[in-house]
This record gives sequence, C-alpha cells and structure tokens, in this order.
Amino acid sequence: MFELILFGIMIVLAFLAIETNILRKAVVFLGIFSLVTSFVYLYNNAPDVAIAEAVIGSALVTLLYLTALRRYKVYNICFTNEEFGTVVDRNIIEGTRRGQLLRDIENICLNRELEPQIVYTPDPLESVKARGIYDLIIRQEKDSITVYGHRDNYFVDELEMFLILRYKDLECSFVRFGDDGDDDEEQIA
Amino acid sequence: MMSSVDNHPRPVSLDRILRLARVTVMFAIIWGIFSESFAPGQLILGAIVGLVTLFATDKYILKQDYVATYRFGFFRAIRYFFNLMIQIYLAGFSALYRIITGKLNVDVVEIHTELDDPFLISLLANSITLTPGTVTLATEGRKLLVIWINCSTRDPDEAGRIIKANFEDLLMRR
Amino acid sequence: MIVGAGYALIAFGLFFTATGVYSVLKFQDFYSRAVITSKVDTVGFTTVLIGAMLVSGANFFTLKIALILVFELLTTPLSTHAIAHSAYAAGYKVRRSGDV
Amino acid sequence: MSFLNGVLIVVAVLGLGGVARVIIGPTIWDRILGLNLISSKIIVAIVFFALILEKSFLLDIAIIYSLIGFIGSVLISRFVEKKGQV
Repeated sequence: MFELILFGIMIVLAFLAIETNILRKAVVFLGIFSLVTSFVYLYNNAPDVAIAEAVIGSALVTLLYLTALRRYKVYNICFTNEEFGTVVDRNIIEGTRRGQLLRDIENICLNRELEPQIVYTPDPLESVKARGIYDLIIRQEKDSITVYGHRDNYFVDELEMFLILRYKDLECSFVRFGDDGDDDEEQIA
Repeated sequence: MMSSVDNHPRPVSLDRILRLARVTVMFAIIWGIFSESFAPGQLILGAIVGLVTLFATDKYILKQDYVATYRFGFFRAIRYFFNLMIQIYLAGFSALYRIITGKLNVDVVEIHTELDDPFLISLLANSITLTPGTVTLATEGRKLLVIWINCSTRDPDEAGRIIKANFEDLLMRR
Repeated sequence: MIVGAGYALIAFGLFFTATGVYSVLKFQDFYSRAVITSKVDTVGFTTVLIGAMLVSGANFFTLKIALILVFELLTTPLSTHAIAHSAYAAGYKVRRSGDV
Repeated sequence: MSFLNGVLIVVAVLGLGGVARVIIGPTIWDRILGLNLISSKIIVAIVFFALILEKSFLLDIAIIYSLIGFIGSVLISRFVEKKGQV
C-alpha cells in the first residue's frame, strides 16, 4: 500500500519531467522525484545510498540544472486583465480564449530558445508599464487583445505574424513603445 | 583570502574565554547526540573538533568578531523559544478556525520596528514568518512588509502592535 | 500513559497537517496559500515530532528528533520568505486595491 | 497493522495532496510551495520509519534533509526572481 503510493508518485513525476516543455517546471519535478527516491532507498534498507541521494538530489542537482538553464534567455511576459477583481486559479487556467493563446505564445518562445515567464496581474496598464521590467505586455478586454512590445524587439514582429495567421477572427492589435514613451499603433482586424 | 581584520590579535579576556567554553560545551553535546554516546572520550573528542572548527571559522570565514554581532544570551534564547512556541500554537488555532470557516482577508501591510540591530531585525522577521498567519515579504531598514491573513487595519502602528505581539519587547531587553 | 499521550499528539498533529494540505488544494489565490499552508504545516510538523519524542521514550532517539525540530524551525521561514519575495518581486499581484 | 504503520500511510496520502498541487499549480511559485510541503512530509515519514524499525541511525537522513532541504526551493525562487541568474 505504502510503497505503491510512492512508486505511483515517482512514475508520474518522472513522466511529467520528460513531457513538459518548460524547463524550470522540470527542475521542480525532478527535485520532488529525488526526494521520493531517497525515501524509497531508505525503505529498501539502503540508508547509505539514501544519504547520498539526499545530498546530491536536493542541493547539487538543482544547482547544476539551474546553472545550465542560464543559457536560456528569460522572456518576461505580463498578462493584465482589468475585468477581474482578483487573480485566482480559475481566471488563470480557463479564461475566455487566452488559455490557448498563452500556450501558443509559450511554444513560440520555446522554439526560439527563450524561457517564457508569465506574470498575471489585475493592475491597470499604466502601472504595469511604469515598472519597466516586462518585455511583452498582453492586455485583454472582453474579446479584444492588445499586445504591447518594445520597438527594438525583433521577436514581437515574429509574434505578430503568427497571431495574424492563427487567429483570424480575433480582434488583435499591436502597439510598439519606445524608450521615449511615444506609442505608434497598428490595428489588425 | 586572508582577512585583513585579523592582523592584530584580539585581547584575551576572561569574558571571551567563558564564551568560547560555552560554545564548545554546546558543540560537544551535539557531537555526543550525533555519535549516540555521552562517554567521556567522545565528549572530549567533540570538544576538540568543536574548538578547531570555531577557530578556523573565526580566522578564515568571518571577517569580524561574531560574538559582538550575534549577541544573544543562552537563557534569553530559551525564554524566547518557549514564548515563540506559545505564540505559534495560539496563532495556529486561529488559522485553523479561519481555514474551516473560510474567513480570509489577505493583504499586505507595512509595519515599523524600533530595533536597530540587523541581527535582531532578521530574528523578528523570522519569528513573524514562523507565526501562522503572517509572512514577511521584504525588509528595508526598519520597515517590514508583511502579508497578513486577517487584515483588519492598514495603519502601520495598529497593525504592528497586533502582528509583533510581545516579540519586540523580549528582543529589546538585553 | 506517556506513549498514549504521544499517540494522541501524533493524531492531533496529523489533523493539523491534513488541514494544511486541504487548504493548499482549496484556496484559489497564491498568497493565501503561501500564508496558510506553510504555517499550519509548521504547527502540524512540530506537534507530530513532539508526539514521536514522547512515543520513543528517553534515549538518543528523542534527542535526535529534537535536533531535527530545531533545524527545521530555523530553516522553514527562509524558504517561505524566499518564495513569497520572489513572487512579489516578479510583480505577481492578486488584488488591485491593496499592494498584493 | 500498528498505529505507526497507519501514520506512515496517512503521511503518504498527504504527500499525494502536495503532489497534486505541484502538478496542477498554475504558476511556478505554486509548484515551489508544493515542493516545500512535500519535503516536510518526507522528513516526518523518515522519522516514523525509523521509529517503526527502532534504528536511530536512520534519523541522520532526516537531519540532513532538515539542514539542506530548503536550499532547493531557495535556489529555484532566486532563479525566478533574478530572471535566470542563480
């Protein structure tokens, strides 16, 4: 009974660590995998191996993987939606159409060897822009989506092409802003 | 890598020897727990290893006298620990009540502290994080940013009085 | 007698821990999860380990569990604070009105 | 089936709840929170396993976990906070 639960957890986590696209998720999964593995070694009467696994698995392997991940550039995406008073799981996971949209953007980022990091916030656009740490700001109002990107960022052009081809019926517009703060807008039906 | 602070030797006083002895005794007891015997030979071995570790840490890792920085008396630590446990359990029951009834009002408040020692401030932040219902987000000088589970007021003084409980009084007294 | 009290404490601590796990699955936004779970979990952890100390009796086993308890109490706030601070610094906000 | 074996199974089921949060958690921080939760469950499980077998040297692993278990979650959250610098 007890070991069956542990084996189940181990198999599920190992499978997820291979299957996921986002590498920092895989690091977390592998951390838990090594925790459970260490206990399974202990359960099968190998405490010496368990000590080695505890030290290596929880500290050293995480550090190694994270150091290897530094090669990937982080692409910081902010998703704001002023309709929601609070950001709860339901809003993040479901949404109207944006679940699929965000997943597509993530996949494009991963193809370009960029590591997407999505932050959700209900703040108005001005305060988000004022923070100045995001590469891409996506703003949703009901069914229309506005994407704000920096003018020098070549990746935004690529994203624009993709979104026009993929979501023909979606009301989608792109705004470029520069360092001086002036916006030029191009509307796409 | 040699520390430049250590060039002039510190004065050897009775006070310093007593402190060293206290730390060494603690190390010897922990050594005894690890090796599962309190035989005299084991304790002496532990004391020797502890002394060597203490001097090596003093000479190569810490740049200044740690005793002055981390000054916290033994009995005071024990009293603080028991007080902390009582506060943890009191707040734990209130958190349990809030989970079952679902009455949550999570928000961030800013509180001020009157402590000036960085070590004591970090100890206060640690205690606040350990008490159920509050988590320290960031510290900046004497300001602490705290997530509070039952945010009844946003006034720094009023909120600080509820959150800090009697930790600050215990830490202030030398 | 003492062993019975230990069993009672263990059951009580498991109840606390179960409440923490229930709340991590139930609550819908990140900051309330972060506040509730780790803390209720601390109380449950402490109670369970004190129960285990009572069950094992007076020997080196008890002293080692006490050491585990002290180390854990020292290091848990560090990780909780690191996670909450990381989310806050990245701009992850839950509500518009306040700071969170 | 003694009381302590039952405790072990209950702890494993609670750990399953933490794994569920790790799998469904929408953001990375929820996953790190789940990692934190599971690591404390593993420490409790090791303590009770040692209590059942009555071998105190098994507790050394629990001591190691309580000392360095927080390094993993601190490293990952710092990595996320500093945008890819550990």
